[in-house]
Amino acid sequence: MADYTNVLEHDRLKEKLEEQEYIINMGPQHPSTHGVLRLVLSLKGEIVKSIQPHCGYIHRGIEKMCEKLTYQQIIHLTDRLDYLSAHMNNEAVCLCVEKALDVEVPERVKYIRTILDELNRLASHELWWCSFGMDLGALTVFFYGLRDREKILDIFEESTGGRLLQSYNCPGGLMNDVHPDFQKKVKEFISYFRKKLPEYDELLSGNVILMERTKGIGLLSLEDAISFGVTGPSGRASGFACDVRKHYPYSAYNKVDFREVIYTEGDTFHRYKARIDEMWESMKIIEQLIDNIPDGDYSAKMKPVIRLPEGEYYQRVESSRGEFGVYIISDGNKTPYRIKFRSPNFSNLSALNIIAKDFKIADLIAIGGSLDLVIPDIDR
Amino acid sequence: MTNEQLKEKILTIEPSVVITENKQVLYVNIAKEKLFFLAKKLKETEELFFDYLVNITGVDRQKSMEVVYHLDSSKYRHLIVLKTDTADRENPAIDSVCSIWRTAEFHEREVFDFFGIRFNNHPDMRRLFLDDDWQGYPLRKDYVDDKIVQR
Amino acid sequence: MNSIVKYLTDVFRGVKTLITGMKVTGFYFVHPREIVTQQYPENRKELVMFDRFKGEVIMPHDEENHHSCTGCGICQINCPNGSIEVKSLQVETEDGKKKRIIDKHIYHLSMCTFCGLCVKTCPSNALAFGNEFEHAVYTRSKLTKVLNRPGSTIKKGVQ
Amino acid sequence: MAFSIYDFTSFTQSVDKALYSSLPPFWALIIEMTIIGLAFLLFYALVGLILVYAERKVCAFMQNRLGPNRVGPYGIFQTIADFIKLLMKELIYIKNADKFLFNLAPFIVIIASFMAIAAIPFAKGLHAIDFNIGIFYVIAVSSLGVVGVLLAGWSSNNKYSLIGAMRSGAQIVSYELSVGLSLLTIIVLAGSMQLSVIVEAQRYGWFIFTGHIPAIIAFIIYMIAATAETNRGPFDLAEAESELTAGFHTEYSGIKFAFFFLAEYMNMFIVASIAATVFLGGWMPLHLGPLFGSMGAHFNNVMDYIPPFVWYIGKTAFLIFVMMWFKWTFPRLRIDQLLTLEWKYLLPINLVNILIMAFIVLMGWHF
Repeated sequence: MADYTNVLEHDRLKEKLEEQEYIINMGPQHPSTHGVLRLVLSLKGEIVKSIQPHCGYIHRGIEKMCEKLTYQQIIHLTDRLDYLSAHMNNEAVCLCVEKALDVEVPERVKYIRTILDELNRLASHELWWCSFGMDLGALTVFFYGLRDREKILDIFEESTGGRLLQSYNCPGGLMNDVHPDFQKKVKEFISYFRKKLPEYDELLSGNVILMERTKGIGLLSLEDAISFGVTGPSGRASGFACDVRKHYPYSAYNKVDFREVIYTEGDTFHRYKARIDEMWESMKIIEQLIDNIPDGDYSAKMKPVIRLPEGEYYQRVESSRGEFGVYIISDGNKTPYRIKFRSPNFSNLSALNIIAKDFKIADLIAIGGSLDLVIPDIDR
Repeated sequence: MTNEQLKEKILTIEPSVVITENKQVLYVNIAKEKLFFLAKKLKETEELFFDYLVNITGVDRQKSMEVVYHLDSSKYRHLIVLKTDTADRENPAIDSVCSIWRTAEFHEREVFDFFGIRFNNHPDMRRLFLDDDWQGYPLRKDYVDDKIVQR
Repeated sequence: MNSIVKYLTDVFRGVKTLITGMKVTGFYFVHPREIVTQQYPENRKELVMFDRFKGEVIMPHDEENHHSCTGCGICQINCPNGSIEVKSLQVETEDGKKKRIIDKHIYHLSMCTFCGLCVKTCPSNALAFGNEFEHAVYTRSKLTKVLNRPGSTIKKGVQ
Repeated sequence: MAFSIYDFTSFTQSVDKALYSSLPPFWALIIEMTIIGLAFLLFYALVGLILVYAERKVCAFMQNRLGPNRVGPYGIFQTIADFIKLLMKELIYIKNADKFLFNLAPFIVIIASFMAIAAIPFAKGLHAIDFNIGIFYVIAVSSLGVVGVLLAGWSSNNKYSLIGAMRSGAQIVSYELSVGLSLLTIIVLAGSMQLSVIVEAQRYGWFIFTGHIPAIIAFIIYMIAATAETNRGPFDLAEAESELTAGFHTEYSGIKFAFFFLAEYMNMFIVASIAATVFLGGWMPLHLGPLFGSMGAHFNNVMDYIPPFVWYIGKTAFLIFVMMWFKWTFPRLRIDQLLTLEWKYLLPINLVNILIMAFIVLMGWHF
């Protein structure tokens, strides 16, 4: 087994060398792979001829670990998949368990979950904006994004106790009620961020260098986007209407009015634009919900030991990078028989080879930045 | 399309499937020989149009290995779950669906990595996450590793 | 001619976008009040964490050195990664009944992921989250803590 | 003229005379060279330290941060601390690297930037050597640095370094053209390549004012091309840390890295001082032309009391600030865009500009 693959690899490399291609290892320690992703590039001059992703540097076997944990305990592991959309990942597991048990969670929980989802999305997109700027060499961008993200993290910290990894959801509801200041703080943040977001456009979006570097670069056609399962803002920039919030609404998304941001160009700039627009939409969603949080319990009554009825359950949510899915196979025990996380980044990564092929190495960085890959989510 | 219609349609394409239903989702069980044929039909039939492969999951069913495909349609927004069983546990192999949904290339490598299920006609059947010289397939239920800490 | 006009408008439009960007950074350069840096070790005094901040798991004791831990071990069962070990003793109370009391509530901070399940599931509310966040130590063994203080006993009325 | 009180000519000449009268000419020359060398070395180190600190503070303020503030008041000794750290760091030798070239490269880079200072007039009579082809010399010497960069990239035996070096080569070869042509525009106006003559010629108005629009265009082009030549700002493709980790100096550590680092800042200082000298009058105070009559003369008198060295440093510092502002605002260009900018935009504009300037000078339309 082992010998076979090594021979294969060796042959492939030899072939490449004979073709006079320049093979270069990008990662696992590289400033713009945003984690421990290793891409083996073969270059012809500056032009990328093929990309071989090598994953697994941060593989922790979360799916295997989950098979030994109860449903409440699984939640803190889902935080550590896509750590930038921790709340959405938590929610996916909770919704899946609630669906399996036929538990109706209180309205208040649904509202709070949705607001926190969107705050998390804002925080995630802000961080993406920073790192995208940094990938392109605009270093100041990084600090402006982090400055604004800090305010969201403070809101999280006040209510949930965690900044990045909140573990705030639990099957049936929330760990505790939101902080009394929650509404005030969120409203303050929204009015603050409405002033700051145009600044993002002034600084980066309108910049002629950014336009030149991203327009028409890294094209992903609609067919390819669907075929590769590229979801989230990256997929929607190619015209793939894949917003789970819109098409399979969960929590309180059926009560709010928002636009599914869709562009048809499918280049790096529109992936960028889709995320910027999503930030506006997220703010719109939060504004619709924040004043109407109904009173009530913060959690439904749940048994201390949760046993899912035998069967298979699938729940999808829209994380900040695309469709996050949880597939639980239960054999009636208190631990899942098999749990599988459909991670958006994994599918998005699979399309990297065709997106970035025949573009320059600098474009690969921009494309990678616009796909917004989070490596722990790929490796799980 | 409602589940009833879907069921009917799929049965006309391939009468040998076993369809079960569970809370709004159809589970379509198909023999592994027919998998590729049905998958191709599911994507190409105009009324079904399952063009979006959400997820491939490998499951160790103790006696056999199972591969589960979640399929969605970007046009009609209906979801089905396609399941196939590989009776052979020691050396399981089924047909790859790479040529139908290109994202399968990575998902199948993942399944191979964790369960040892080989996919025929896959362009690059290597381990994805683990090292090439890793022994065994860790997500199988009978996988033993003295480094695993028992809870 | 048209192409020359386009060429020149391209140049000017490009320069304009660059100047717009420079305006933003220039604005912050001349507005030092917008600086958000917190000078950490100096601001320790006024640095107040939020009440719910999950810094570490603690066991609150009252003035008479009483806690409310019964030693039931539910936290240990619920902990997903084995950061809590409860060591209990069997003692005989005055009226001759056997009772389980806590001997050592061992908490491995180095393994804790702050999921909050121990605090949430504790039947007698004996555990809480502390706001302490400066956990850096030179030896890892210092991160293993015994949460019940020496000589402490259980509060009256907690079963 | 009031600024004659700040004239260093007599001072330097008297030192020169004293040396030559008391010593044989050979030894006098050696001593003179040593003194000047030491003075420049000191100046070089000082400017390097100040610029690193300034850059950190400028970028910090632009990014809503405080910047260095731990070592000394306002962190002013931070760069010294950094320098000590770099001195003490291990020099890592790369297996299979070309040892000789690998060690040589940082010296080439730093010597190139060091040599360029020689011709820059800091005040009247305060320059090491006053060539009659001063500008030519400065351009020639400062472009030598790219040899060091290329060698560094090649000898490191690192693929990233090689890409960085190749980029840097392509970049400097093309931008050298723009720098040369934009300076040529001013040489047409000044009628001389001697830097002291160019500065003198700006007595009644700096060239950026007297040269009409062509001078302004030349100035802007010079600033862009000079930023590119120093591998800075939006043109830092050779090191492009998000693409090539650190480009040509990926493998360098310790003092050898410090040389590259210092050379970058010195190059920035040199190009800024050339721009200040050629376009903004160097040490020449802001003077109004004869058009303004007696009021202009009064104004000129007041301006003359500000020492020329202050003028020179002020102008240079302003230009350096602008270059930092560029760097901390813009995203990086891609290599083909970099070349497009040069060959499709800067070069044609420059060529037209130089023709216009020649026409203006011929017709005598300039002030």
